[in-house]
Amino acid sequence: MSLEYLLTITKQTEIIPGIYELCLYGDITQQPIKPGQFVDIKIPDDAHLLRRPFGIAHVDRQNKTITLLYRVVGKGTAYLSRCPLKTELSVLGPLGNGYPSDHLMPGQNALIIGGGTGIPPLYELSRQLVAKNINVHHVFGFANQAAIFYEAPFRALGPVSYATNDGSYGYHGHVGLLLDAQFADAVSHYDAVYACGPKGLLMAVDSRFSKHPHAYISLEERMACGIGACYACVTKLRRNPDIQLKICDDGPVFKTNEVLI
Amino acid sequence: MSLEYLLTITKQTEIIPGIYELCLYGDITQQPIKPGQFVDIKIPDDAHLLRRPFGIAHVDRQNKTITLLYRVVGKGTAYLSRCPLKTELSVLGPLGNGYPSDHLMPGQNALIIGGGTGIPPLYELSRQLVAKNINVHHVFGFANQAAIFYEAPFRALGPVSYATNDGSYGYHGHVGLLLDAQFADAVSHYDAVYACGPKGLLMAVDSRFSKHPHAYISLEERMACGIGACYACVTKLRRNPDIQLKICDDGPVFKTNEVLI
Amino acid sequence: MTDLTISLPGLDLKNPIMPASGCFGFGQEYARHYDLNKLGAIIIKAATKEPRLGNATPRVAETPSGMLNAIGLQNPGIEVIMNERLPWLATNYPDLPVIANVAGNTEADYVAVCQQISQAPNVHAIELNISCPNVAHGGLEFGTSPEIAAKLTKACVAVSQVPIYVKLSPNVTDIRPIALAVEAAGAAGFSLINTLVGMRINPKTRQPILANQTGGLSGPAIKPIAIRLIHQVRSISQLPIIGMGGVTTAADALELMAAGANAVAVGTANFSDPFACPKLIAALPEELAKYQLSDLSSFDLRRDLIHD
Amino acid sequence: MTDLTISLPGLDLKNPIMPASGCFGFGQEYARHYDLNKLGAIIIKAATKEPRLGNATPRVAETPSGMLNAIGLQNPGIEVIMNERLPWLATNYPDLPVIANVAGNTEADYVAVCQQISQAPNVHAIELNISCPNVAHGGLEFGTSPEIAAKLTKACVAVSQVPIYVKLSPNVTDIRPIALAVEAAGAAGFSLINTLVGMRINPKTRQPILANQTGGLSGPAIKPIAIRLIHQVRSISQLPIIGMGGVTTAADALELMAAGANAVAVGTANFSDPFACPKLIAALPEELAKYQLSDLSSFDLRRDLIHD
Ligand SMILES: Cc1cc2nc3c(=O)[nH]c(=O)nc-3n(C[C@H](O)[C@H](O)[C@H](O)COP(=O)(O)OP(=O)(O)OC[C@H]3O[C@@H](n4cnc5c(N)ncnc54)[C@H](O)[C@@H]3O)c2cc1C
Ligand SMILES: Cc1cc2nc3c(=O)[nH]c(=O)nc-3n(C[C@H](O)[C@H](O)[C@H](O)COP(=O)(O)OP(=O)(O)OC[C@H]3O[C@@H](n4cnc5c(N)ncnc54)[C@H](O)[C@@H]3O)c2cc1C
Ligand SMILES: Cc1cc2nc3c(=O)[nH]c(=O)nc-3n(C[C@H](O)[C@H](O)[C@H](O)COP(=O)(O)O)c2cc1C
Ligand SMILES: Cc1cc2nc3c(=O)[nH]c(=O)nc-3n(C[C@H](O)[C@H](O)[C@H](O)COP(=O)(O)O)c2cc1C
Ligand code: FES
Ligand code: FES
Repeated sequence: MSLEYLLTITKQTEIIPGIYELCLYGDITQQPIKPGQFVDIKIPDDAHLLRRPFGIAHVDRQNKTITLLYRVVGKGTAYLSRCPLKTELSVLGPLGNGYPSDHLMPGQNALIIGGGTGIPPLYELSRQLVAKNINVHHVFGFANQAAIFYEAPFRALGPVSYATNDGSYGYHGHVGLLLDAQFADAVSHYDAVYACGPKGLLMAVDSRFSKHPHAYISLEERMACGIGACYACVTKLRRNPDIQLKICDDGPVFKTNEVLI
Repeated sequence: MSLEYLLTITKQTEIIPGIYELCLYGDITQQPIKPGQFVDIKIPDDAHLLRRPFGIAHVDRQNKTITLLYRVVGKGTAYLSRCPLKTELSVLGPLGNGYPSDHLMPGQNALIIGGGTGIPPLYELSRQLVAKNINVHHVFGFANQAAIFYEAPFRALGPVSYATNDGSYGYHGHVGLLLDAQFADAVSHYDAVYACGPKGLLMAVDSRFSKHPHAYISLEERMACGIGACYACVTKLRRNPDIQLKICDDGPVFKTNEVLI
Repeated sequence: MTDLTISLPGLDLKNPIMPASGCFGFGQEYARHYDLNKLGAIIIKAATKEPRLGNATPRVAETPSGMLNAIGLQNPGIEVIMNERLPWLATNYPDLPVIANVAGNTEADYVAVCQQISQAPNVHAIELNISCPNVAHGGLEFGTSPEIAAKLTKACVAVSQVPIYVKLSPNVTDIRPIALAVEAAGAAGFSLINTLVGMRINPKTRQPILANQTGGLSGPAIKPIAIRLIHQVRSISQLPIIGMGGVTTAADALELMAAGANAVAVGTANFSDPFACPKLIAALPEELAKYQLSDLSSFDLRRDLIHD
Repeated sequence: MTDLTISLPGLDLKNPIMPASGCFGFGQEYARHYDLNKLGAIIIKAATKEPRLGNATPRVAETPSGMLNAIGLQNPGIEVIMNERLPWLATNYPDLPVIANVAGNTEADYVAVCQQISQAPNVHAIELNISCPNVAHGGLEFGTSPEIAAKLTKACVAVSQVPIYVKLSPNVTDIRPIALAVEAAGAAGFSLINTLVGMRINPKTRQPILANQTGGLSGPAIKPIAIRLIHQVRSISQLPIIGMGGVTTAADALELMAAGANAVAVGTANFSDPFACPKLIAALPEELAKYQLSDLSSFDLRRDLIHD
């Protein structure tokens, strides 16, 4: 099982201002890839040493491509967005542990909660759940309507409830309030809950589903090695803060109530 | 008159192992460019701060291209050699002063002496002299036959005498010895002498043509600004070593016997 | 309209950006390529009492995201600077404030040059270079001991007609006692950082690339060290700081200002891009707008922001 | 066949390349991806008396050609290291020499850990970390004063079963007196350099990016500083030096060796490329061949080559 792949950019599109869809072709798809796992990409400029972690939004085994969705936030993603087609990228992955879903049976229900650039890995997750005949409901939070991306692909998989901070689309308010307002019975109704997004969203999910036996959140942290060796990306266990887990290696997916966010 | 141009790579060929011919397209050719002037190229990688200076081997005004010939010696030239077609490069130039040739009249004789990667600017020089109906004779030194490049283009302009260190082609020995052996009357025979190449070659030319009224050598030095502001590339005047000239700005071409090499 | 003006002792600037000493000569070369009036100010190449030839070549080498230089303070000497270089600037750029960088072998040298150069009408401030790593004498020694640095500062302040910003060295175990001593000696502000001492070796000859063996490391590579030192000095002093070290973009300039710098000098970036300064100045309003700011005043809150 | 072996006190190595402390954990993670037997040795993460949780996150930030880290010496403590980590290495890589990096709050801590860890059968040497910039106590203080550094070294040498290489700090005005003091105290060699203190600021919040505010700067950005310091220490001492700082390629490794290093550790490069060490080792013969060398012995001429 290899760790590093040279993947070729076969498609790169700015799907909404500042958000890019990036397709990478190569042998990485010959490995099992679980939704929620991530890749760590070397920006092809010597001045940038640290790799950039991104969730895997879509795995297409037939065409040997993976798709990433990323926002340009700093120098590395800006550089990536300017890389032309055919650029070869050194990619580590798949890294970390994905979202557990083996316990789900066809016909059961899953709630997928995301926000902003936490959404990408949830797309592959949703696809795989739907393929297993799980009913998927999505709850997504965005700053405003203009920030929403991948609406149609998600709607094709199941209903999507949106919350926007400014009320420009869907529910007016953040995801936590939307959950309170419209998903009061979610804990019992859903056989699995999956979340990825900004800290506030993760805290809302963590507390609301703290006792749910199959509720999972995916964390982000600044990383160096990406494989568990450097201790850059640690998080403390809730039941014993003297024990630290590594987000890159023990995560990025954790059970609710497991770690201190 | 602009200083910085964005030029596009339209051709890049490894003409012999380790030596590249690079064609750059853009507005720089709308300026007057004298043979012996150089360009200073930003390597398009943030880790490389200093620009790389290269002589201009050919100016094609009609096609708006300049041609450079360069050897891969370190990280910057290695990077450059991997840049694909259509890459845009930030290029400063033309910089420095070229070889003076206004005094030459049609039918007069010029001797062009070069070695290794000192040869590129001499090609444009030779072309322009031949266009003015000057008779040009070339004397070139190389390590061995395999290192020789641009033989046919130069032969098309006038006779070429080669010296190789190992005797594998032409005269066996360095250029200074070849000059002694076969160009004993050069000082009086040639109306202009032009040289560019390694330090040993320049010293040989500088001493042999120290009194020639129109003998010129082109120097190399590590540079930072390329435009005369930082004092990185100084050389001392022979007649008064307390006076320093800047190779980038006062040179790179100097009269023989003018500076301490 | 974004207001980029800043006001510091001796320096009322239309924007906080200036080329750093030694990276811009006396302005003449860059003036061939753009209007120097775009600059907030200009820090000229070091002036010494006598003309200096500097070190042997090679004088520069590249390093990852940085460069080494060992120019060795080559300059035409105070007479030529007073009689030719400064008048040239005064004639062509009468409104451009000049900061004169002063260096010397001995305290007497420094004092003589400060006295003389501070009388030039367009010299608004002095940057006292007690931190040049590339000369055998009068470079680093003056900058590594609080006592010597303070004594020199005091002597120069006594004779100068203009405020003195002391340029501190990053090559020290603790910069704070030096900064405090220099402040007590009457400095109007600080300028930091000068270069870090570095070396490159040619693997073929196994000899240093620079003729001077060591050189001063500058460029983006040292930016995090500059930020740390600016932050450290800001945490113990309220004096104005001209910050420098690896600044290339408007974001870099604001990062140094967030660390505690009041103005920002740009050195090595001029070599990568001769238009680095005007480009940076032009980009500042948009960069500030990213944070909903329309002037630099919020950076004056820095005393509250910095806890050390 | 190129001969890459080197022989230093405690360390007979098949090649001079080893991962640097803190950049390779205790080997287990990288061992999932390649055979650690390719390495000359392995320097393990700092060991302290008690387990340490380290600093708050964020712990790393990127800088141009470099990175800042403020891990804060997180480690499971000497007991777990002795009982689990070292035995794991001994079982899986019985022929891999281990260099144990030791840190502490107090001299007594250091002494206790050195005594204990030097008894592990696969620990061939100790790297005494008196230069960690990222902890409140027992970091830099031990490394900036010649007297304190010497006293600590002496105490550790007295109890250790294996040679001690003292890891010096680059954050000092003059490294030479510290190196000499440590040599006189019985160190078997030096390890240099540790990271330089740096900072990055988030321009949005105008607060440091790292929770710890400052962090240690590593990576190619610091390579010229490492070369200068290795060269400086080599010019005053004949003790072996394990050099490190920004090494990424075989050419970098040879450049440090030309400066005076006998072996070379690779830190940050492991993050950019997890296969950095084996790739570098594989490239060494070809790199030496460029200079018509088939072993590392010509680098032993370095005493003749270095004039300071
Ligand atoms: C497991 C994981 C999955 C992720 N998946 C996605 C995704 O699918 N789509 C997406 O747009 N973003 C994702 N992110 C965030 C993404 O990694 C950062 O936005 C990106 O690294 C920023 O790089 P930059 O060079 O543009 O920013 P810079 O600020 O220039 O980066 C500087 C350094 O900080 C790190 N950094 C900055 N922001 C973050 C962050 N939020 N998380 C981790 N490191 C950061 C960078 O990796 C780099 O090392 C993910 C992060 C993690 C940890
Ligand atoms: C006026 C002038 C004209 C030149 N014309 C040509 C040409 O036409 N063809 C050609 O092949 N080469 C030419 N050179 C040499 C060319 O500039 C260097 O080979 C090139 O800069 C090496 O870059 P690198 O990144 O590969 O080497 P590195 O060693 O990685 O470069 C590191 C630094 O050293 C500088 N450097 C290294 N060698 C030289 C050198 N010989 N001269 C100046 N700076 C150097 C680089 O510019 C860079 O700043 C010329 C040099 C000068 C000064
Ligand atoms: C080529 C060169 C010459 C320099 N000459 C001087 C000088 O004469 N006086 C001085 O105080 N600093 C000098 N410096 C230091 C710069 O002014 C500045 O402090 C340092 O380079 C850090 O800024 P930077 O990273 O933006 O270059 C010089 C720097 C370089 C690169
Ligand atoms: C993430 C990280 C953790 C480190 N931890 C330690 C440590 O525990 N002990 C130590 O002596 N040095 C530590 N270092 C310093 C390295 O061992 C090395 O001295 C330094 O990083 C320079 O080498 P490099 O540029 O190759 O990384 C650490 C460096 C990094 C980047
Ligand atoms: S990034 Fe190194 S342990 Fe997670
Ligand atoms: S390179 Fe700056 S003066 Fe010549």
